[in-house]
Amino acid sequence: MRELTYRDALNEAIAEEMVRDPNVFLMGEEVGYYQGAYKVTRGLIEKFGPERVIDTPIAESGFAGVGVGAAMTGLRPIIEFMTWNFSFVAIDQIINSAAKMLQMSAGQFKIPIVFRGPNATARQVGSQHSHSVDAVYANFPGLYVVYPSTARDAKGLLKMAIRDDNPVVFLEGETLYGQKGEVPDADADEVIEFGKARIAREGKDVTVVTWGRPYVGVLEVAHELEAEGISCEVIDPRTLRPLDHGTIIESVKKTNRCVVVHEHWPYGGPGAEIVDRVQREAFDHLDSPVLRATNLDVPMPYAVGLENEVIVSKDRIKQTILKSLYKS
Amino acid sequence: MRELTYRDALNEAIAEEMVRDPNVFLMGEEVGYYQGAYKVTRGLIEKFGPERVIDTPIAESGFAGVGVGAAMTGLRPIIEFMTWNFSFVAIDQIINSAAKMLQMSAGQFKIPIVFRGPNATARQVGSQHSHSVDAVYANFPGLYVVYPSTARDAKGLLKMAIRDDNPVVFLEGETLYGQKGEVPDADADEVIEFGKARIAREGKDVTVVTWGRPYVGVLEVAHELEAEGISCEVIDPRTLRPLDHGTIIESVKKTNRCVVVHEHWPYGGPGAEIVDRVQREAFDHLDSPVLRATNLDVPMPYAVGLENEVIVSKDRIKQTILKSLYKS
Amino acid sequence: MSEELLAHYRQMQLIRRVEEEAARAYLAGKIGGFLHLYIGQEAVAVGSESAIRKTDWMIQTYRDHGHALVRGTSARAIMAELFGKDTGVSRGLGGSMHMFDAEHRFLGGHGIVGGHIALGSGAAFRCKYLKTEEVVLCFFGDGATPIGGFHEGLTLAAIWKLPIVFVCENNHYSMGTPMERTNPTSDVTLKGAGYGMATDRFEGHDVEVVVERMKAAVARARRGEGPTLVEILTYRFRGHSMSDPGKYRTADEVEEMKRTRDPVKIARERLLARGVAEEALATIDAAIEAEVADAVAFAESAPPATAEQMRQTVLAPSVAYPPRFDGAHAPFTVDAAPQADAQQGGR
Amino acid sequence: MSEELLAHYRQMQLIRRVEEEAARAYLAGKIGGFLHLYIGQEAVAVGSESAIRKTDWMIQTYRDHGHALVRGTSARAIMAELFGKDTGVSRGLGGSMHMFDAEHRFLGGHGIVGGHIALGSGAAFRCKYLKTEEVVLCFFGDGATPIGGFHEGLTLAAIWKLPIVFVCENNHYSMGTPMERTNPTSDVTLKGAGYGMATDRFEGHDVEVVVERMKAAVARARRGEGPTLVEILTYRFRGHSMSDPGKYRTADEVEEMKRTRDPVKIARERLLARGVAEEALATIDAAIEAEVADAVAFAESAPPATAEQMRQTVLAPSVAYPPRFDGAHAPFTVDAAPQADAQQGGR
Ligand SMILES: Cc1ncc(C[n+]2csc(CCOP(=O)(O)OP(=O)(O)O)c2C)c(N)n1
Ligand SMILES: Cc1ncc(C[n+]2csc(CCOP(=O)(O)OP(=O)(O)O)c2C)c(N)n1
Ligand SMILES: [Mg+2]
Ligand SMILES: [Mg+2]
Repeated sequence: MRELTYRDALNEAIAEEMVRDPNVFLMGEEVGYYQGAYKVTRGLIEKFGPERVIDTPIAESGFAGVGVGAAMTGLRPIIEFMTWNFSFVAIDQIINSAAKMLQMSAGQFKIPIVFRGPNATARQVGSQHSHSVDAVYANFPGLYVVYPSTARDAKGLLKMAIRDDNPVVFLEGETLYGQKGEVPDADADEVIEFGKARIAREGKDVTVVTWGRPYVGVLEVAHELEAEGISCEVIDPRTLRPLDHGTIIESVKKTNRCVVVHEHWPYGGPGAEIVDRVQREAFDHLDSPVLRATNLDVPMPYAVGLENEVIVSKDRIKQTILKSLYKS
Repeated sequence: MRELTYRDALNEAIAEEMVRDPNVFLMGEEVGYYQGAYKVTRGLIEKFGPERVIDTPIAESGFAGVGVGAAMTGLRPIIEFMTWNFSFVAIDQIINSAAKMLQMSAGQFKIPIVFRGPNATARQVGSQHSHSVDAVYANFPGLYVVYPSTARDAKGLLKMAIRDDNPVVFLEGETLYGQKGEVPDADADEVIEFGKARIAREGKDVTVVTWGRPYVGVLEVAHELEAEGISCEVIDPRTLRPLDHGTIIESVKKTNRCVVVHEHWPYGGPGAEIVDRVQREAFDHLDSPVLRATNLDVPMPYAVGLENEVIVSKDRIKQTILKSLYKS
Repeated sequence: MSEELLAHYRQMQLIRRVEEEAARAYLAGKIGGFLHLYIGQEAVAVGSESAIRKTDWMIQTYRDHGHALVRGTSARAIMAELFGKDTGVSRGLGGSMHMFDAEHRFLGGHGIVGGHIALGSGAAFRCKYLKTEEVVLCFFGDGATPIGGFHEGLTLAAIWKLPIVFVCENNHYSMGTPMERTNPTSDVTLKGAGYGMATDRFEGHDVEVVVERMKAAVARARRGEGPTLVEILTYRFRGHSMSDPGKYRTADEVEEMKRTRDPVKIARERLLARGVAEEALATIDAAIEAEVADAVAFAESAPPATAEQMRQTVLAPSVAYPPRFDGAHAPFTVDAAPQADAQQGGR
Repeated sequence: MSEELLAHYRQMQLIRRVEEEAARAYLAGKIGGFLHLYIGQEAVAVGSESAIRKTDWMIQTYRDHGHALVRGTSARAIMAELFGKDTGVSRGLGGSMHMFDAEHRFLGGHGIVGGHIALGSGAAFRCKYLKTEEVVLCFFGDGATPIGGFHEGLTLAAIWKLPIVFVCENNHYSMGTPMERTNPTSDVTLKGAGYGMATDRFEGHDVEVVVERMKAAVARARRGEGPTLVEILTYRFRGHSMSDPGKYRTADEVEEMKRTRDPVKIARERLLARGVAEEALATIDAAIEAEVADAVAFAESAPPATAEQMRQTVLAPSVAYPPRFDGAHAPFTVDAAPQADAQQGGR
């Protein structure tokens, strides 16, 4: 296997699927001539031409809606939001058009569309540009919500998203783009199914569920804790809707403890949903309450020192794990 | 005390606060000459004139933004969404302008604004018109999210919302408008603080937390279960953000069981958040897992029979309570 | 000429009678939710359909019974939908506001004002992308022009020169609010210049006028010359929906409009003037009565919408992870177990 | 006449030098996140400020340093904000994109394209509601005109005849995309007709032209005649933000614009032509150098933004339920306990 960045893995997934199916096209702000604001779409306009790699004006609601209309009539759009922060002006199209269409039309109109782009804090870009939107979108039936944490998952899940016949909210960690990881060769054509969590590290003392950027920190903490004699099982759900709680619950039945870590405000969302399911399905197995390590519950400040306080840190992760083990 | 409908209680709250403070104004579609799509604003344009009761075009993002701009500069707008379903085209203004402004400006610009309107299923209005938006908005710091279940709370909480200096997402149960309840006289000027749950019914066997329309069903079920020798303590959080989990946890420490009931999809949201806090704070007191009774996880269908299946029913509430008591 | 007008008369009369019966059924409690009638505006849908091909596309707001009918949806399928039945055009899942008919290239039936306009542009994008010769007609009300979705939908269609005609059915009111309080100008087509878009504007009570004028706009789209913004002045004879008391306009105003601008009446009188016999019209009317009565009977006796269909349409089956329906969270089945066909990695 | 131009020169030069130093600090890692420079467009902000009163209001996008400076925010407060310091104009919480200055009636600094336009209309609504004589200037880029927020903000201001001037700073690019690929027409003011709105359109490199033309639009607003849509043609000499490699335009194009349309240079040459002495300008320049150096030193040594301020501004204190900050959910304090002053039922 090769090493690729998360960014290039995504780029490959798009390119391969565009070769595979001429009905797949890509649309968004600066995705073409500018090569993508975050360079995920680098080189694609040269490969596929401006008919299939389409620069849009700043009109997220408009081009998200264009994507849905194109999907209703047989195309397979990939809609890039320059960042997910800007999806709030288009959210009605995602929720009321994309997610509802199949049901409202009794199955007549499928919406094979991928909405994708960078998610969560980019660092010091302030409160309007630092959202993690997983809690918002995971709430809605009719959508898949996917959030890869590694380059390999990024590629395999994006290929799945493009091939799937349903609307997919595809969240890319903005600070993960430069992370490198092993990715199978292109001819392996690896497609990763939705709804299957991945055990990133086996362990026996505590189950830690995490996704997105904190995935990196959790693995580091797990490594550090190993030296202290604490063995963490790390699980990455990969898709937040549907949520493969089965894998999580099996793990908790073994470890008897669970910590959920996410780069997001604490209230509700997939974090709380995981807690809900774990305490319900593994109630008799839990030796301590399920805990969460999250961002602080404040709009994101600009100053770097404060931002570091707000974002879920390795230290916060570690303390929360220790607390779950009654070791702090 | 008088009996008033939930609708008229809201109407009184607005009228009284508009008398009290000339900077309070009301804006929305059909709020004036048409007397309100759901008649909550009946008579107000006659009382306060078209300068303070303002009919808008269909431009939710625009008039929500106008409200925020007016609030920044010293007015106190009440923005009506004809229903909360239509807030999705305006959500960026609520999240990125209203909720962030105070923080971004380091406290220089307060946003004393109330966004209000009917929420949740109206009956047979289909998938685009049947949202309960509590899970979405409760996620965001910088907002209050308020959801009264009775006429008295509707009035007292709305008066609080209008007087508060922060943006308030005020959710009114669309099918609660006609419900009657006791409301103190106007000169009592009752204002109900945010963040204080109300114990609607005392009991000792199980704590049932609920808000919005299911509140009515839960009280009926509690009454029925009493005959079967089961005593339910019913708690209405009244504000979902902040959430008065203290009152809930005290109750659970007494009853040792907890069920959360809400008219909303199951994934995440205040429902899961309550579960999270209860299992964390009352872990050693729980005799069974915290359970939830919710709507089914599907877009709302039109046909009445299916809609009845989807919406959380009295039967589902009852079965869930029994399950929590290991009686089913 | 009379031949075509006869056909149009037939369609307009069918729309009207279907909706009158729907209103009756609504009052009898057999139809629920919102019911927005198109009565008074029939010439717009009928004339527009006549200007396009069956392979073209249409998309509309919640006021969609007429548009579905002209596209080819049967009165039975519409009435059954309103009754919430499994034989409805959206199998009882959509209801009045969400009629969808893929076979007849009717893209629905949408409830969020302005929300479907960009969808229309998207369908037109697809026609251009696939180099078909098809065009899209996208309808909306006067009340939709202030919302962002209108602006963005038109802007994108204009930039990309998409084959679409935007039809503003200006019936002078959005719910209870007259146009002059919700629009900065009384002429919607003044917006055309800002989009660099061709425009047209005319009264739409005479179906023959609608056909002619719409043909010009459709031809422009088909020639690849881009979208047209057409404003058609019309009037709804009923309330916004069944619950609208209609106090915002006088009975005189409505009566005057019915007297002078009823598209069904105008077509009928013209046919008679052109020498079509009363009996010919009576025959048509009788056939329509039978069709409508049959539709109601069909809807009454049809089986109700099914939970199975509801569950199967939350997510398309090609990648079939059964979604969770356990509102009570019990019994709790692991929802991530993939079905056999999903093992292949998605189609 | 020279007196006023001198003052304008001074302001434009100050904006430029503040931003040049900010760019340097950014490259040195002392400023983070996004930094969008206004260099090349200074005449617009300076000329516009000169056309209004201190009691009027201004609102702008993320490209906001120049606008804050002309309103009256000190170079120190701006530089400290960029450095994330407690003495910054937004106390280090806002950063480059979110400068706010209530004292100087500067309504910020907004990051969502189009999002602040309706806010400007809202401030104008307030001026009308309170019957003040104040007006609002609302700035945005050429890239903002396709978005719904633009359309709705302008529509509402037009219907209600609000005292506001909408200023489109057309610098020909939105990020890497030239205007002709994102707008259906190259002339933004063509949209005015659709809003029934007065318009004006001119080149904005000459600050004296900006002052005169803006005065007309402001006077219209102040007279209660409603909003004007003004398009000012301008150019940014730097990239969209610090991370923009700028490959979408040629070096020649940028050099040519700098040579012929640099507002600072134009003002300087005009002053010299009007007989102002080189030394007088040198004195001004030196004072600006000192001011900028002082601002940087001030920012460097200022105390960092504080967690206390951050926590206190999640919710306004009048109804002070301390919000939860327990990201780790531990230690867990009951967040609903009202503080003493909240007991009174909210002010
Ligand atoms: C975004 C949004 N806001 C509000 C509504 C509620 N609503 C439904 S129809 C309507 C009036 C629309 O009027 P118009 O566009 O003129 O169409 P008409 O009903 O006259 O056909 C309103 C306000 C909605 N459906 N969507
Ligand atoms: C809704 C939204 N979409 C995308 C962005 C990302 N973005 C920031 S600035 C910008 C370009 C804006 O160009 P223009 O309006 O011309 O202003 P200029 O930068 O030229 O001053 C884009 C796409 C955003 N901030 N908001
Ligand atoms: Mg209308
Ligand atoms: Mg620009």
